[in-house]
Amino acid sequence: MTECIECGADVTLHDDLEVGEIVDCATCGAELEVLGTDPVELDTAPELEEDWGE
Amino acid sequence: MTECIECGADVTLHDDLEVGEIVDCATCGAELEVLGTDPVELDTAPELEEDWGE
Amino acid sequence: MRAAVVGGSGFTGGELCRLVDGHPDFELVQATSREYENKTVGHAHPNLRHLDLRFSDPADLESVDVLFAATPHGVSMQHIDAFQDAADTVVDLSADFRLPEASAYDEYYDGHDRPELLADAEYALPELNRDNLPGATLIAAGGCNATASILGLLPLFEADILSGDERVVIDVKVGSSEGGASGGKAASHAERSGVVRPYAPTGHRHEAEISEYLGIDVSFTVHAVDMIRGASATCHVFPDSPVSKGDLWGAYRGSYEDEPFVRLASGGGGVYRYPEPKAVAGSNFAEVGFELDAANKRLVVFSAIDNMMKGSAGQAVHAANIAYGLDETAGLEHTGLHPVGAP
Amino acid sequence: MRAAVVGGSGFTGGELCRLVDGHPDFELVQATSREYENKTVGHAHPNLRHLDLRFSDPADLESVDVLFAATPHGVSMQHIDAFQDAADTVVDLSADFRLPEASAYDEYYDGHDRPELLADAEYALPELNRDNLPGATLIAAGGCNATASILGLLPLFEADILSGDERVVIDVKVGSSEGGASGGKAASHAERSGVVRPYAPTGHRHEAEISEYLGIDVSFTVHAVDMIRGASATCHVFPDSPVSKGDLWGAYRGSYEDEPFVRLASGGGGVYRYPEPKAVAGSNFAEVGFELDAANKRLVVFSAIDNMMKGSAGQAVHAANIAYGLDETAGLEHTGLHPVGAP
Amino acid sequence: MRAAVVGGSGFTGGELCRLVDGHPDFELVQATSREYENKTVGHAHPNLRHLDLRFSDPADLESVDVLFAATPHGVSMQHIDAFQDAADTVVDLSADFRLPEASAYDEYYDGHDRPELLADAEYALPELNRDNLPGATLIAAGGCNATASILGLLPLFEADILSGDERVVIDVKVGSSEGGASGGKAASHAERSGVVRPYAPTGHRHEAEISEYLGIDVSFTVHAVDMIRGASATCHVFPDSPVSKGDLWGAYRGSYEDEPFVRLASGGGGVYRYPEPKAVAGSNFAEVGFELDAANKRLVVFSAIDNMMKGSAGQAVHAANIAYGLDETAGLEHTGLHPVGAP
Amino acid sequence: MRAAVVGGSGFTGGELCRLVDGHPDFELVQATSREYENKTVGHAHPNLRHLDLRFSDPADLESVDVLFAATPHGVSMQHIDAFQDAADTVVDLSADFRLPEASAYDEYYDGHDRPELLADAEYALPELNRDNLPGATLIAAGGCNATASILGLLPLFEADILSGDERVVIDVKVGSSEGGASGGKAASHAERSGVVRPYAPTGHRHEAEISEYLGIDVSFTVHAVDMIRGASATCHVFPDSPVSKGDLWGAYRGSYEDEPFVRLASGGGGVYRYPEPKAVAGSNFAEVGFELDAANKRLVVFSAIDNMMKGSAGQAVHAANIAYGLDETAGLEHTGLHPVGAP
Ligand SMILES: NC(=O)c1ccc[n+]([C@@H]2O[C@H](COP(=O)([O-])OP(=O)(O)OC[C@H]3O[C@@H](n4cnc5c(N)ncnc54)[C@H](OP(=O)(O)O)[C@@H]3O)[C@@H](O)[C@H]2O)c1
Ligand SMILES: NC(=O)c1ccc[n+]([C@@H]2O[C@H](COP(=O)([O-])OP(=O)(O)OC[C@H]3O[C@@H](n4cnc5c(N)ncnc54)[C@H](OP(=O)(O)O)[C@@H]3O)[C@@H](O)[C@H]2O)c1
Ligand SMILES: NC(=O)c1ccc[n+]([C@@H]2O[C@H](COP(=O)([O-])OP(=O)(O)OC[C@H]3O[C@@H](n4cnc5c(N)ncnc54)[C@H](OP(=O)(O)O)[C@@H]3O)[C@@H](O)[C@H]2O)c1
Ligand SMILES: NC(=O)c1ccc[n+]([C@@H]2O[C@H](COP(=O)([O-])OP(=O)(O)OC[C@H]3O[C@@H](n4cnc5c(N)ncnc54)[C@H](OP(=O)(O)O)[C@@H]3O)[C@@H](O)[C@H]2O)c1
Ligand SMILES: [Zn+2]
Ligand SMILES: [Zn+2]
Repeated sequence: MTECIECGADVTLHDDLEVGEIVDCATCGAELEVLGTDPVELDTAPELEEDWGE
Repeated sequence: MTECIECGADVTLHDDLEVGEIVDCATCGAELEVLGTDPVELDTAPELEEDWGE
Repeated sequence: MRAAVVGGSGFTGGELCRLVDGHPDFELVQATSREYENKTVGHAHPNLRHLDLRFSDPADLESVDVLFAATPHGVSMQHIDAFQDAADTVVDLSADFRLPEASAYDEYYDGHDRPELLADAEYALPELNRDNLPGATLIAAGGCNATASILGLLPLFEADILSGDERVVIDVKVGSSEGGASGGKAASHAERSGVVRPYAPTGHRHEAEISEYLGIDVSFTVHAVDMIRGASATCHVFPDSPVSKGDLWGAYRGSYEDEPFVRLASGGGGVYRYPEPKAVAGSNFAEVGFELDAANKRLVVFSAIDNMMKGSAGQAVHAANIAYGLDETAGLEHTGLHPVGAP
Repeated sequence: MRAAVVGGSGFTGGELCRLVDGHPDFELVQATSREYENKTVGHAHPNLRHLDLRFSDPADLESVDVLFAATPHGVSMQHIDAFQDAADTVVDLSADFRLPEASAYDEYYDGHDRPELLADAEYALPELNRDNLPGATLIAAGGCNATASILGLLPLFEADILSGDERVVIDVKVGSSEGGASGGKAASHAERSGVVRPYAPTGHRHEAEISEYLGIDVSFTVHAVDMIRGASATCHVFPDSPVSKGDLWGAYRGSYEDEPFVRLASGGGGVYRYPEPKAVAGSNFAEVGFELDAANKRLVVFSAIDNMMKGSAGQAVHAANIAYGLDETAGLEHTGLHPVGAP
Repeated sequence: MRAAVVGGSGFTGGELCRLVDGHPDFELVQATSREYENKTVGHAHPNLRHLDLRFSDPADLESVDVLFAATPHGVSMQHIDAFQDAADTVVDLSADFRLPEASAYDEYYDGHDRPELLADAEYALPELNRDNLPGATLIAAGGCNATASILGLLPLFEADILSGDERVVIDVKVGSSEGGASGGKAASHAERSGVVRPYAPTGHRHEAEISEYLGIDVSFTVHAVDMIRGASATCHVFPDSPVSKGDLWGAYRGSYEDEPFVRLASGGGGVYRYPEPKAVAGSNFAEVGFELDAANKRLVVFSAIDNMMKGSAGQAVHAANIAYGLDETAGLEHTGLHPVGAP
Repeated sequence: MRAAVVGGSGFTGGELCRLVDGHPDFELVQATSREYENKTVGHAHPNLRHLDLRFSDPADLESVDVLFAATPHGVSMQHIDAFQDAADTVVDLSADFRLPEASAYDEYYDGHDRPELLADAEYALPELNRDNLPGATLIAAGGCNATASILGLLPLFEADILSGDERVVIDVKVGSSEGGASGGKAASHAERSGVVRPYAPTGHRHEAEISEYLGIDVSFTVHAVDMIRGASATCHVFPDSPVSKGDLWGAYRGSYEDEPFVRLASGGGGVYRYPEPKAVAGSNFAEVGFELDAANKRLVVFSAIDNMMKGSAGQAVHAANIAYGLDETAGLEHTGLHPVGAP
């Protein structure tokens, strides 16, 4: 269990987590990059700014 | 003016037509490949079978 | 020329008001409604808010050149004398004058009040009956589902691919404007949205028109689908002798190449390969196309129209143009939109 | 437990029949309709064709444990004695018992017949009033637009980000089922499809509930859009002091983390980033989320529910579960569908 | 029992995740996606945001009891060994194991990689093949259009009204979820909304299934219409000998009276008289009904399903229930909604 | 006059082709597309199947009088020299020349390649900038959401009801054609149907135009809803001093009474009481209306346009008409349809 740095909720992570993987927070949906695994350290992933058109 | 080999309608073509170009017939929509330009010769283009899903 | 629309507050009546108002040779002098008497036309039809005209009572008809009647079945046959007193030419959008024989009204409708007038009436569909329209004074616009069906099958008869004894299944899909402005529970948005609803499984009245004008009995089924405008007829045809794609192209080009309001669409590439209502919505075009199913000795013919236009008001104006010797496309130039939703 | 649905042929009544029938602890013993008396429930609600139950007259109420009333405003206050004679617990879906003060009925409705009962009634929304529901015998399910709005704003009050003096604009978009089964011209498929139609520009009655339960006056505007189920409230909020995203997450997680029927959706990736009715349609979930507009010192809060469920029938069953000490989610397990259209 | 969904990010895969998660006897232990690996299932399917599960790579299959494969045609035949290593029972939703003869794959598809396994596979449709499902270890869920068509016609064969030599036209209308989650220009909202679009005029692959399981060649045409879920088949049938309505009721009641997921709807009153997708959307029900067109010696049979449920994921779970001897309706209790839009 | 459309295969480009083709003073001599080079215009736009024109490469521009550029943001600023070499007048539909200050492009977009040209450009919206359009050679059509918003608020500034310091919330609802023809997962029919989806909760780029041309900062939020064409802006306005309905009518009639393409709709009877996209779909009309919420010291202003017309292609043609001294309404006579769906 690790805290999401965006919303503070607990993020469930799988066992074989690797540095560099991107996971999303189940509460806020933020994309989180795994910076370290022992202890687990997460940072906001550089978001691909998706253009929803206009 | 050339006849479409699919539907027989006249196909208007541009002046600088080149061999290998693909044009569509305005009447039947068939994709036509330019085989020769003098005289103009057209053949059905090998159609990309598009899967509309199921 | 002066024109009036009886039943101007209804769906097809609103379209007639719009078309007449935008027509280079017609002037809209009257639109009737009992329910909305004295209200502006824009009250019922928001797209016509800029029109400076109020609905009047159908009992007080102005004297005009052409009167379009867009009233429910039965009204025109009852008021035809008043209509003909008021106008030189009457174009009726109901079924009241579509069939030449009174007996057909006994069989498919509730009889006819004025059978002696049936012989005077001309069926409006120009692709079928253009030659008889010039000078006509009583014109009956075709039913929308019948129009779609006839336009799809006509070339097969003209090219002798069908003779009238064959088996033909017509599976029609229509939008909600076909039911007119009056509503009802089944027509509510919540109940009618997103449907594929068999609404006339068998015995639809338009069978009479198809049978009359093509000389063939058809197996006819109509489904309501989620669009407002549009009628799409899929005709499954089993000809007695094999036909080739070339035969079919010959037939359809032969019948429609010079028609100003018919476009052929049969395969080809892109998103819109076959006729569909979206491609003609808002316009007076019909799209017609076909495909060959050699394995089943079947032709599939697709035909799509906007029921408010080619299927009623547009067909009526087209026929009036021919009756008066005007340019056929006058007032009917709008080509439809792209992209467009469920128009 | 035995349950009855008065107004069972209507839209929310049909949902109540469905939910009660599928509930592990309830048994549906009666559904009333005057119009469809003796017809099967499936006649009105095709999804319930397999139910072996016929509508009966609301004048002949069975003795039950819980009676759900899904009748138009005014009916419950008139028949409340009969309802309470027939049932231990009455859950009313109309506005008749939502507001504690008779004066509010004078202002927003046409007065109240039985003001003395208002004090007995509990507002059903568990996220707001869970503590008072156990043992309640008269429960008033909230209005659908009020429910969406209150769920969006509540955490801001619970976390003292709003105090009640601030300016709040609520721009609501709703589907056609909100209008009930009765129809009318504006509700017809042809007129109602594809709209963004301001239907209550100002002065909507649900302002009374929001004001009562949150203690704030709101600028409230409701638009009809092209969906059948769903109410979506966009609250534009201007707090007096600056707040951070962290404050907001704290507030919303604080209020809703343990709520079984509230999901947070605020940004993130994919197609569904913020609350929207499609994501909750058919379920009793509410989705709530927010975004910060620092440049304009504004918060935008989004809240989406299915008006047939969290906005009426689902909320009613949820409250009944709590009133009887049952599992809160009993009978409300359906999570909604994906993909789904305009459900 | 432990269950995995391969292709869990797709449309039918999402439905399988939902059904498995809500199933009393199954536990969802894995959902695969290459594109969304490590993302929560709720990222792709907003209705499943509450699930605490992330997509994993299909190359790392967990050991489970039952594996549902919801992958495009060709994937299962390629990975079948891995699937069978991971699971006792494989339920495949693609066409890969639907047809017993390799030659049919040569004719309708691009051949088959593992023809020797075809004999092991059972077609999932319980109404057709219930007896062979208990204990089955390789189950092939039927195609959605084929399922609708077969359910419509099956009683006519079981009651010897059809023998297989007759002419049958099947005119199908389907929603956009049939195309899966992948999209493309023709599938965009702007191009796909409001259509009646012939998308498979002739030669649709599902002809193979119908022909295989009913023993009749059919004239098959599929139209895309404006709904998301739903497949509706209208079968125009010309039997050799006259039949009565009584014969038909006998046939349809005989085949379906005891079926938990088939409802008959043939006439009657109200808004929903015949089968339509709205009435079954979100549920595993099929509706089947018919009408007699004596004048044309025709039967019209209507059949409606939700392609995501009875037409794929629901049928798969139903078959798995039977394979394992569970209650047939376990996990499939949701009855659909009313009102509902284009779900 | 000869006209070319660069980006002719896109959504606004298709509308420009249609409008130019139907324009009495323009002749469509070129439409470009790289993807569809050599294909007929009807391949991309089925409503233009009757046009005898093929797409050509944008690198080979014909010499014309007026060139309409309907390309994505950034393309025109890059190719402006080529455009101006080919044409006397360039009308650009992208954002590239809408804002007079280069700094605004740094803030809201990705900077500007040709800032020196910004001073030459005129904003196309005639209701705002008519006086500067005659003779203009570089014209920038406004953004669709900005156009709707500006048209709603402009009279309040012209009548000094607003000065620019007030709080204004703009809640916009738009159709799917706003996203252009390119598609993507969120734009698929299955995901995009029936939505009320917050797609730009805060920070939408059109804020820059509104701020530039009205001199006010606005709180702007955009929702995607289920229509194809249409943008509807609801402006919640809190003026410093009380205003009366008479003041408002004075302001709106003052600004728009003589405008050929603005209709006022504020209350009244019938189905269509306030502005809504359906009432203007397919036409170049804007509808504007308002309501007073005295209790909350609020005005609610509604504004509705067709984003393909008044919001882009129609506005561009309107401005070109003025630039060339033609009749303002030339080529823009179509008044829209009734009934109409989600057009
Ligand atoms: N909708 C279609 O797609 C379509 C296609 C082809 C043909 N048609 C035919 O066109 C006709 C009109 O259809 P619609 O869909 O436009 O119907 P509608 O929307 O219901 O309109 C009917 C109009 O007739 C008027 N009316 C009714 N009874 C009348 C009476 N006794 N005397 C005078 N006016 C009367 C109504 O106005 P007041 O009651 O206010 O007077 C209304 O304006 C029908 O015959 C229909 O079969 C319709
Ligand atoms: N629709 C929503 O989204 C929603 C949301 C929240 C709350 N509500 C509230 O829920 C209530 C029901 O709404 P609805 O949308 O379901 O309405 P509806 O579809 O119009 O149904 C009303 C039901 O009440 C019955 N009814 C009407 N008058 C009655 C009377 N005098 N005595 C007994 N039964 C009567 C009707 O059946 P018969 O006439 O056949 O007896 C019908 O079954 C309303 O108070 C509404 O405000 C609705
Ligand atoms: N849609 C219907 O109505 C329907 C009805 C009956 C049957 N079916 C059948 O059900 C199957 C799935 O259809 P759908 O509509 O759900 O399709 P879909 O939405 O396109 O989903 C396909 C799924 O398969 C995965 N996938 C694709 N290629 C794969 C590969 N090589 N290995 C592993 N996973 C792969 C995809 O995820 P990743 O690419 O991320 O791994 C995705 O999760 C098809 O065979 C279809 O014919 C569909
Ligand atoms: N859609 C609206 O409601 C709306 C409203 C107001 C303003 N606008 C603006 O209008 C412009 C067009 O929008 P749209 O919705 O019509 O977009 P669209 O449907 O995506 O069409 C874009 C067109 O530009 C062409 N194109 C793309 N890149 C090009 C390049 N580098 N050089 C030449 N041609 C190129 C494309 O064709 P090929 O790639 O085949 O060449 C296509 O024809 C955009 O700037 C948009 O912001 C749109
Ligand atoms: Zn988080
Ligand atoms: Zn051709």
